[in-house]
Amino acid sequence: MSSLDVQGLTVFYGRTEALKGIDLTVAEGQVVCLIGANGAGKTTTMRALSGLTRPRAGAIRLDGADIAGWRPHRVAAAGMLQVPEGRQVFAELTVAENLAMGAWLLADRAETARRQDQVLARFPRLKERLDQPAGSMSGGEQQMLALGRALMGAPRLLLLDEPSMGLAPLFVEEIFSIVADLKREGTTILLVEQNASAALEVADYAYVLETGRIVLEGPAATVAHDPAVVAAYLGG
Amino acid sequence: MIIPPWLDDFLWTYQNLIHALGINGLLALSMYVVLAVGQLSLGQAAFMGLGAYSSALMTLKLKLPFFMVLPASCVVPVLFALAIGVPTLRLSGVYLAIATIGLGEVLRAVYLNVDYFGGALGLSGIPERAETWMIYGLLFAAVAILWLVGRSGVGRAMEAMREDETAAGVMGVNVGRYRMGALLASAVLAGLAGALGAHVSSFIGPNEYGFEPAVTILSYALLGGIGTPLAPVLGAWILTLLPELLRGFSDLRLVFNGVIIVLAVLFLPNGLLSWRMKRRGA
Amino acid sequence: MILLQTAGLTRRYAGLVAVDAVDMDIPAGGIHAVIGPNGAGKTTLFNLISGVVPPSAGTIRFAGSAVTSLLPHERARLGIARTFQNIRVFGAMTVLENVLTGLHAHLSATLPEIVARLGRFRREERAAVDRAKDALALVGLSARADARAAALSYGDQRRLEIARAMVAEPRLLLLDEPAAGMNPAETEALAALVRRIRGFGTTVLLVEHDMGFVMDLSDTVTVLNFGRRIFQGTPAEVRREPAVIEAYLGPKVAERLARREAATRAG
Amino acid sequence: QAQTVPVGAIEILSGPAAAYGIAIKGGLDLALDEINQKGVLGGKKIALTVEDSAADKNQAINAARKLIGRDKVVAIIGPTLSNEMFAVGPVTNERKIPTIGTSTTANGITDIGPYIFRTSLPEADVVPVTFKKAQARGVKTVALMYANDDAFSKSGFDVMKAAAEKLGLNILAIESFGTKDTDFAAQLTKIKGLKPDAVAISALVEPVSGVLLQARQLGFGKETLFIGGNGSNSPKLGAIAGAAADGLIVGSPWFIGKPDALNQKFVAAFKAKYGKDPDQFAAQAYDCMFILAAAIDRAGAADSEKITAALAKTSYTGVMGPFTFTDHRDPASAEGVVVLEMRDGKFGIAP
Amino acid sequence: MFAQQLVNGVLLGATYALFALGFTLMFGVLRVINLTYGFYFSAGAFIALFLTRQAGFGIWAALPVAAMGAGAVAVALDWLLLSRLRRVNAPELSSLMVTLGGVLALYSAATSILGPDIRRLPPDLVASDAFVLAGLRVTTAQLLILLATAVMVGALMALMRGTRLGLAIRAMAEKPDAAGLMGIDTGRLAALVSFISGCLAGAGGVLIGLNFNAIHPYMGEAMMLRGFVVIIVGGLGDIRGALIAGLLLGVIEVFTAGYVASGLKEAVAFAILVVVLWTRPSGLFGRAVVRRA
Ligand SMILES: Nc1ncnc2c1ncn2[C@@H]1O[C@H](COP(=O)(O)OP(=O)(O)OP(=O)(O)O)[C@@H](O)[C@H]1O
Ligand SMILES: Nc1ncnc2c1ncn2[C@@H]1O[C@H](COP(=O)(O)OP(=O)(O)OP(=O)(O)O)[C@@H](O)[C@H]1O
Ligand SMILES: [Mg+2]
Ligand SMILES: [Mg+2]
Repeated sequence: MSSLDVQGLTVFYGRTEALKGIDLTVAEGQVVCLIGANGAGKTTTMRALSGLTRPRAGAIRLDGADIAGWRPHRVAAAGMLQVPEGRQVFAELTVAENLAMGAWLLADRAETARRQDQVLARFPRLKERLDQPAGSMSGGEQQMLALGRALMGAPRLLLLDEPSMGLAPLFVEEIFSIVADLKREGTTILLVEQNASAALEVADYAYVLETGRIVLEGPAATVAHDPAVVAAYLGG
Repeated sequence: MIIPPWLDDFLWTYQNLIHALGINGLLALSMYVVLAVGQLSLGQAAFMGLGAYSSALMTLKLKLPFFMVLPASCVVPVLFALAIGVPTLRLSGVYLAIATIGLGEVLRAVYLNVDYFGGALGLSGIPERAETWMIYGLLFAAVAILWLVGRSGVGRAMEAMREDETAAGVMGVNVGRYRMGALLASAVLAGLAGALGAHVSSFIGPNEYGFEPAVTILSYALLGGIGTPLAPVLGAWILTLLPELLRGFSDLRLVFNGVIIVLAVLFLPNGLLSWRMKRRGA
Repeated sequence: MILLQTAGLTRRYAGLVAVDAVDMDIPAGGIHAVIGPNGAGKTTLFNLISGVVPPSAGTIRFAGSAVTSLLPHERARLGIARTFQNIRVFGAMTVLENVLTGLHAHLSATLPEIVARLGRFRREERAAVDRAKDALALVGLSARADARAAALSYGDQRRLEIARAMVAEPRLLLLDEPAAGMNPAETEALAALVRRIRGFGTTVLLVEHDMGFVMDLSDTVTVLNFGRRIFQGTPAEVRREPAVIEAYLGPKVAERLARREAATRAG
Repeated sequence: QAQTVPVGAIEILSGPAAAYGIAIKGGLDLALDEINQKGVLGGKKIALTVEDSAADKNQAINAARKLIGRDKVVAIIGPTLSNEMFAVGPVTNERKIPTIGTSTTANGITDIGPYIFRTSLPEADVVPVTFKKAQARGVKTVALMYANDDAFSKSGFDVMKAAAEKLGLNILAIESFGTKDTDFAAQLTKIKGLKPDAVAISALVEPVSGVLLQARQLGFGKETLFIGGNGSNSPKLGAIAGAAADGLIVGSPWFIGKPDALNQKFVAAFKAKYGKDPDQFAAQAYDCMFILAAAIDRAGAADSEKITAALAKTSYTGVMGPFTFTDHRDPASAEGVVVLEMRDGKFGIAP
Repeated sequence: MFAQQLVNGVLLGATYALFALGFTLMFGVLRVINLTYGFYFSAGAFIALFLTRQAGFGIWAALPVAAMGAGAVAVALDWLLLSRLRRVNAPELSSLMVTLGGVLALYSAATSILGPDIRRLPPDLVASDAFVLAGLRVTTAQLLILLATAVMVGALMALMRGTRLGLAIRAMAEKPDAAGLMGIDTGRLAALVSFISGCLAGAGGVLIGLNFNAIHPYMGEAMMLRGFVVIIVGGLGDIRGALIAGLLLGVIEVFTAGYVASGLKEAVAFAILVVVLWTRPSGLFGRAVVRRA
């Protein structure tokens, strides 16, 4: 179990300020949901947390240690894994190899095998296609693989950037049930989702991001009933 | 107009350098047009060699006047480009690079082994017919045309191809035709450069058009950048001038030359002139 | 009139059939959807129609003529445009230039005209820029016209793809998961946009997993599973079809769709 | 009035072929040390500017123009390679600057114009001497090998072929390779099958060494005589090829063990200054510097036209032996040519 | 004679393959066009030269030390020239340009420090006489090259296909960012690949220097073109392909020289290789990269 505490996180792309000092907390064992319109800065937040983008200012405390400016592999080693936007599977590696990459930090072979069984049980399609190069999979299949790959790494804190994108309705349900399961197992989760109503249902707490600023936060149930949120993000 | 003697002297001293700057500028552009459509074709040195040899032979053996030789010098490279283009342009990236370098090596062997081309002794006694104004006139024209075309729909299609050929095709870009067009333009520019080069230095040899020159020509465009047609020309100028500017360092000349290149790339990885031109003509 | 017709269209990959003998008739006009589970072959179908991938068997006719062996750019000229599920914008180009490439098939200035900057070239180019700006306004990206495409957020890149594909007002527009990465409010705006595009006389064929979007918008729905067409009909028929519920929708979604339909009819 | 006489040299000082230019520069500098002790034209010092050509045609031309236009040199020594001379010669000749090649042995060099000289004996004068020696040792059949991508080697080969034909030797095979090649097994295997009495090689010393090493590996024994061209006449041959080079014969106007006092003094001075043995390139350059200095003195002024005229009347005895120019500005006599044979890594007079 | 020519061809091909192995790891797998590769080759040879001439090492001691020394050179150069470009996600070809400048400086510096002359390893380092087997002649150095090539091919194939490390290298080559997210320290892994590649080049330099008895600063440079050809015709990153393409190139060159005309050996070799590419656009064993629409 892990907790995340972010203060004054500021990110610039060149001269444009994409994140204007946001504060955000993910308490141990919670699912926290981050919603916002296209271009609000959700992905930027996730990238800054995992070290893919260097923040200009601000503190990121993972279990108390300030990890701002750490390189991604150190962040991952500290137990925080990310399912990046746009899947980012290794196209030239096979499905099995992608999963093995997900378990890079897991030294224990037996544990790796056990996790792989779990992942393949959740996503039977991956099991059928273990030797297919990931790049030739369909969009949804790749999304499953990206998620499965992160699950292989036994994260204590998981950053999910639009995990349900491109998945068929049946699988969207599956994703949210996975999130619920993970939470039960004690994984802390920060979730970015466009399917906001479903996300708010599984989440404990929610933040609303607008052009690089947090404009609203509160318990998920409260946010879900905020009239402005309903109008802007949940689609009347 | 009376040219003051010091200027006359200056011009004589640096005449070859001034010519080389113009000619290498043309070569840089011949690299630029293929890089601009995302092709790593390294046949430029070979095309230059074809232009140089065919023009030199036209002058030496057929005694043709230069105003006929110069345009005709594009013909042979263009024919070669057409012939190799069809099978070769299916290749991409480094595979294409090696296939086109292969052309240069095969031609080198032909120059070396066929007596008509002078063998290892090359062709000497080529009259110096290329004038400075011709070189710079052609260079200016080439930059202007590439600039104007670059800012049109053709330029957009080229850049789109460079980024993603599949998507460009779906937008209606005839990818095959553009590849071929770029190769032909490249052959014309390199052929002209070859002919001009042969007619400013009185001697050409078979080793001037092989692997190393091919890489040098590529490096013009890489150092300068390919955002605009000026960038590769700038790259060519710097790489041509550097060894001359560094003559003072004698032994360590090429060491400094290399170090400067390294620093330039490290701090300007997108080329010395990294801005790109607007791709809209209105 | 039938705009697009596939007969026995098949695409095989080593060891699997991604699209399996699909016969499909898409009438001119209207909005048509293709749905199906992940990996059912929807994107592959689009790849076949747009010419990005050659078929293993079968034929494609478009507006009365066979296009099966045409290259993508030739089909683009005939009026087939598309967006990509895995976004493929030209990242280094500006947003406006991306949209301008969508008009490529419609530019006719020759090289001499371009170099001489003759009147026809200027007129054509000016008109193209105007059209591109209109398209950007329609998708709500006017403010970003001069930004590098790669600097857009995911959802904005998707909008850009749509603008780039529709700017030429093609006869057939293929949208592959246009609503992915958009929230429900944005999806509604997108639905309005697709209706407008239909208004231009463009026939829209779309793939989407957002069932609300599909059911509200489509005139007909084709369902694929394991590369085969398992059903075709109106949204209401699709929602009730047991095979579709079983393979794709799941009971919960089917029920939600039923409630929605009832609500719309009531409201 | 200037206190120095500006003279230029263009040599390959960098890149893969730098060894040649550096050897030449060594010879020039050594000669210059001696010359400048008393100076020319009544005490003026010769100021030698050596420019690098990096074996590149354009850089060689640029260097020549810079020497003439900026440094106002009255004469130029070099450039190193025949190919470079074909490009540089027309430029210096146009400006009427006497230009003396010390290592350019290809055919046609002095045809470039009346200001182009060379002190290196063309292969045409040396090779026949060597081949006669070979014939005297009973050679009747010969295989020829040469580097076909380099003007020097190719000219040398043309001369060898002519010499062999003239002497009535039977040419069994002609094989070529590239100057940068390291593998010659295919050609040698083919030649071995033909069992020639001799194998003559025209190439620079690096590939010649490689050919010899591989020939021994492929089982060529003492029964085959190896004949080298001008390129083989270098102490490097022994250093690289070692015992494999034993028995090779080569004709040369100069060799390190040449017994006359002048040469011995030169060799000793060179060793003292650079810590290594001089080669033929250094020796030729050494003599050339003296020849030029003497011509400047005789000209009576630092004037290119006068120096050119004086050069034509050169009569000088240096480490290479007695030297005069022909009317065509080539070395006049091949009298000094001796045939050397490699023994234990060193050249000595062939028995 | 035919048999001897075949042996000649195989031996020449083995030297090409030996040179190409580290190159295909760096260029083929990592997709970095690193022109300093040729320099590691001469670095290895010079280190061995120093060890054997000055420090009295035998070949078996000098070989691994020289290899590791070249590996260290490779790591240092990677750090100096390429690490920054990787960090800023520079365009692919900028690596080519920076290493082009790098080799220019390195070769020139090496020439002015070490001198331009060709050196050779002590002649008694390995037996220089040839073995005669059924009329065929092969030297110890040549056998060493064959052996080293075989061992390295085997080891590299095992590394790339059979180990986690190989997997991580391939993953990093494709998507460095995503590899970082999996917990891979991409900076260190890149250094490791450089090291391995440098070691392979260094060992190759020693053996080839030994075989051809010629060690000079530019010895690697002279092999670069062939190296490119071999790894590309073999299929980028395919080790087995590099081996086969190397042998093919060697045999074609030798047979052209032996039975057609020695002046045409490069021309014929290149022409055939171009034809190979025409028929197999991704090399003999290369797979076209899947990038789905
Ligand atoms: N590489 C980049 N360079 C410059 N600007 C960028 C870059 N990436 C993102 N931006 C800008 O930063 C802002 C936030 O983008 P971000 O990707 O974080 O949005 P998002 O909330 O994830 O949107 P979406 O829902 O569309 O994924 C946007 O305005 C975007 O244009
Ligand atoms: N190049 C290829 N090589 C191998 N298999 C492929 C290739 N392209 C597609 N496939 C397979 O064909 C099937 C159909 O893929 P397609 O992308 O058409 O599915 P889809 O219906 O678009 O799915 P999604 O809803 O997930 O996007 C998938 O199982 C995919 O793995
Ligand atoms: Mg995002
Ligand atoms: Mg799809």
